[in-house]
Amino acid sequence: MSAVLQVRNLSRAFGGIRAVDGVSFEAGGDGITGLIGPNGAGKTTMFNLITGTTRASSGEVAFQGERIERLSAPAIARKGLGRTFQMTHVFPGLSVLDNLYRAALFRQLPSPWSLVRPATVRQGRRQAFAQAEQALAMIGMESLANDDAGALAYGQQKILGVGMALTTQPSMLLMDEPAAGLNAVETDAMSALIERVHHSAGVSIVLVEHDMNMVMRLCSHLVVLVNGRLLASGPAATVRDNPQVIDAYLGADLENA
Amino acid sequence: MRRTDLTLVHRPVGVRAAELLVAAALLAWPLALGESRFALHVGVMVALYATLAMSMNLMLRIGQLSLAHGALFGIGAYVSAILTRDAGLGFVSAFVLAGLASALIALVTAPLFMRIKGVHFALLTFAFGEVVVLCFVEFVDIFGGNNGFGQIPPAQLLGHTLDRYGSYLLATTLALVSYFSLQAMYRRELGVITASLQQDEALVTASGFEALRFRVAVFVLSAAMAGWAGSLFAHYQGYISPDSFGFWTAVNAVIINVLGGVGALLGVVVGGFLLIPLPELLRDLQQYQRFIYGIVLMALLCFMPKGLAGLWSGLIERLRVGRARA
Amino acid sequence: MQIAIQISIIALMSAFVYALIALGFTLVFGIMRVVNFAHGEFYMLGAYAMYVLYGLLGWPYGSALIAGALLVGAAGFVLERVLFRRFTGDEMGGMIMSLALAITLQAAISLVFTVDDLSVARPVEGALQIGSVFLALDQLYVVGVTLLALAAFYVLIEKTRVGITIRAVAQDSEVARLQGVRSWRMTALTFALSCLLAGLAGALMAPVYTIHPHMGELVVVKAFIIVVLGGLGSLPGAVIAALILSFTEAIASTFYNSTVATMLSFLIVMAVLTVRPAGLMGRSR
Amino acid sequence: MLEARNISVAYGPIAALRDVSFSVRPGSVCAIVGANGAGKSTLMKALCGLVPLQAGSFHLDGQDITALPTDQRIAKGLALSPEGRRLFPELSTYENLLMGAYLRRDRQAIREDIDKVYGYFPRLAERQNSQGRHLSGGEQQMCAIGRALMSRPRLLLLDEPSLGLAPNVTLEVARAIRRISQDGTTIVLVEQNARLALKLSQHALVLETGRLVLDGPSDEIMNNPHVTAAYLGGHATA
Repeated sequence: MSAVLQVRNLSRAFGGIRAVDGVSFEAGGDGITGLIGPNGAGKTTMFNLITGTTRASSGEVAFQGERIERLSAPAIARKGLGRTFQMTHVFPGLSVLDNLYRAALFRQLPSPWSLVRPATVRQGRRQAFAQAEQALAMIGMESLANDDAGALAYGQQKILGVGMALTTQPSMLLMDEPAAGLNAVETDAMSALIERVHHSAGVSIVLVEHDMNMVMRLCSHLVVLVNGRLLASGPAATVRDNPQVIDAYLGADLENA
Repeated sequence: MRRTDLTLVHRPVGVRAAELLVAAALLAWPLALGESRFALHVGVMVALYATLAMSMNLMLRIGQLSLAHGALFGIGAYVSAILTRDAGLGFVSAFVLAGLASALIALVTAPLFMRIKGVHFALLTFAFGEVVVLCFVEFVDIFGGNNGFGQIPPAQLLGHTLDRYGSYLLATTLALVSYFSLQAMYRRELGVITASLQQDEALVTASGFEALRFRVAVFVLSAAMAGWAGSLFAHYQGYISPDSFGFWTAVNAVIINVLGGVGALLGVVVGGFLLIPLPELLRDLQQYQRFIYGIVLMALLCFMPKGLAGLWSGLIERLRVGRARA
Repeated sequence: MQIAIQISIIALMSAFVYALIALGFTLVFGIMRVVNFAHGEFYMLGAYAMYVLYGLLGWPYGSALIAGALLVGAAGFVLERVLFRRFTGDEMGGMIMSLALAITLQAAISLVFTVDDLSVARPVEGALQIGSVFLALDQLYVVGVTLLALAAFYVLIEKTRVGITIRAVAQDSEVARLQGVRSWRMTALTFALSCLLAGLAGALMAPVYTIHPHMGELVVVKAFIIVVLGGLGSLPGAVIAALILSFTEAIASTFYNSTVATMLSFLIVMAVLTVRPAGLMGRSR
Repeated sequence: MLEARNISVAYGPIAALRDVSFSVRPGSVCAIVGANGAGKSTLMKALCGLVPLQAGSFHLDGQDITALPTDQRIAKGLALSPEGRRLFPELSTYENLLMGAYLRRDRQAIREDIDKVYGYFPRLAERQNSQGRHLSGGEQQMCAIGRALMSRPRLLLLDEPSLGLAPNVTLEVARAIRRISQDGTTIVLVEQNARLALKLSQHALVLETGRLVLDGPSDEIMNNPHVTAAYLGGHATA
């Protein structure tokens, strides 16, 4: 079986600093993959490279067997590689359902040409609406459908963000710190949603997260980045007990350095 | 069924009827009140500059302040003038081609230009506009240079040469068509997309939307509108020269938007009504006119950053709050 | 040979004057992120200050020059506070405000002095003859004073405490605050300094060319070209670009045609903006 | 020396710090450790007046500084070496240090203090005319600490001084921090490198998602299972 996402020798330098330096890993299939590492390890850069937001200096990214590292961000999104953001990204002032509907609409009518054909527009609206309803059910916010998204609690906004990513019907979702800024109850709700998305909807998931309790609860595989380089990857339990990984997190000892 | 923001496409019948009534009145008033030469002239200018301001509004909606719109207006004017006077084409085909010519220029430059954002885009289009105007100045054989380009045949429709009222009807029709088309587009997906792009481009792109291509399309459409306005300007004036199409023409279009409020198209049209006749009306006070204009504009930027539209919605809001309290 | 030297003097004169104007323009962009389209109007104000103080009131040339520049700087100080500070962080708003200010200042000057060309008597007449080369003394004078002003500006920005602070605020205003800098003070000071330089340039050029309310428009365009070529916010870039532009212009308009020369410089500006928005000598942040 | 009472900070709807209280004894090194997003840098910025407080107050030597703007807090003796170094990229090392003494007027003493900084970090003396952006990561960090020292602070705040540094450079910086402390400056040290921070400090605080979860002597905290848990999860018993 080949993995859904394959990253090979991916590098990116900003100025003289190598933010991501020759990293290779695979993700997808059974189980959620966690991408972890201390601050400045290059995790968000890695996400930006995979989703085409930032262009790689060198290396390859393959998604479902197809090379995507030269594609634009929207083209990659339409291939079925979705993402969520570290900070909330919702449209305040619009209802929860409208937020979902918009996200779905962008996917349905992605280019100027699709916007000038009335039949395409009508069909796009219908499908977008259906997908918005579907995502609404998946994130379990039916009772909040008409509430202003900007007035939701922060945790609910982040869950709505996941719903918006789902309206594009991704086969893989990259989630950037879904629990950042959430309290314990909200983190539990988010974890439950991620499991639901993975197990019931069958969406592959790669997760960047600092809340290690959440990572250990959700992830079957871990990829550890430190200073832009791959430090370890493999089954979660093995990686966690790797002394190098513990050092990377707690810091090397003053006396041993 | 739950409401989504797009169910708002259908506005109350009363509002639409009122709009059509105003549009009809704009077209027909000279029949009832008599054709005042001065009023018709001002009317043509208001209609053309309001169209230019609306084309600028499209750009401002995607967050890109273009200082090239004076030039795009000029390209339409010169293309139309050359095609009718020198190439012997009819007015209608020249008019159509004039808009397409501006659109084509936009299409060629846009893939480069639309990657540039913010102040740098304004500077880039400023330089582009200057180059275009310098072309009008330099290539005397084609454009007539600083002496201008004269003897442009007036517009002809169905074999009739348009008189002053005819020109007024034509210019006003262009402005009305622009207004209603843009209004309809803003109320549909185009409005949703421009608003979303302004708020959160990363999110829109992550949903699979081709933001760059969309911007290119908007620039092209906006350029076509400017070109068409320019064509009518040329045929109405009969004479054009490079200084009508420079930097300040684009700035005026921006200023009309600032006065009206970028967020409301109606505000932009009203802004045109207020600003364009000023120079004509204050002719006796000409030396004070620009000074007052500048002072008013600075005050506006300081105290009314959302323009007339903002003032209007603020007023309604205040009335509503007042009523709720009472 | 003779032509070459005369062209060089004219080119040097305009290069130094352009540099004075462009330095202020780029300094303001660097620290306030405002593209100040009204910058040319401060140049114009400097020329009119000279007309009043030296031409009408008969002040001595030197005092009129200094007083004129200081007056324009003071005007800048006030206008920063009243008009521009509210647009901190809003590049577009600041730019539109500068356009409105440009309109107002031009109109105000037209109201007071009419739109006619005015002239100011030259402080020095005659020419210096070296071999077969004649050099107009007033032009040499401008070259000398601008060179002096540029040197003073260089020392101020590079060597003094205020200069270091101005650069620090432009580079990272938050960290500058962490050192105890009240950054709004530096902003006001910088805007005033920028206006002072433009005013000085205008005052210097008043006797050389005729003065009129729109004289700032052309100059701000030159400053704009220089600043884009040199990199928005870059001081050495501005000086080098000013030299390149003036010499190219002088040569091109002597042997070819000044419209083509200007067109060419705008095309280069466009190329730079699309390929390297940070300018030839600037760096992207 | 420093007392923080019930500090809460929020960015919009996100609570970054919730009801954090602690105090720092004069002459000591106080470490603040915790994973990413725990609120450490927010605490530093709040202390310097760069982000507004939602609730709570800071007292420096018994004096309430909560309402003071940044420059007056600096004048009262605070100095921060910010996360990510943040040197002025186009100023030289020397000028960066000079900026640190912005509020001082005693030229002669400033000159001496620059030499003192070069004493802590001899490498900076060799590079005093290089622009900030041309320095290596370690040199930038040294310069940032030096810049903070130039205001002769009574309380020096160091935000992530080991971030992105090679182990041997980290060690060099760590030794300098120890010397600065021995010379009498009170230090608050924010670190992700918990072992290093706990070694350098006498007292430590552990932050977790904006809350203070541990507060005590560093050697005790070093052996607390909760610390490992905060970083690697799973083993938490608290």
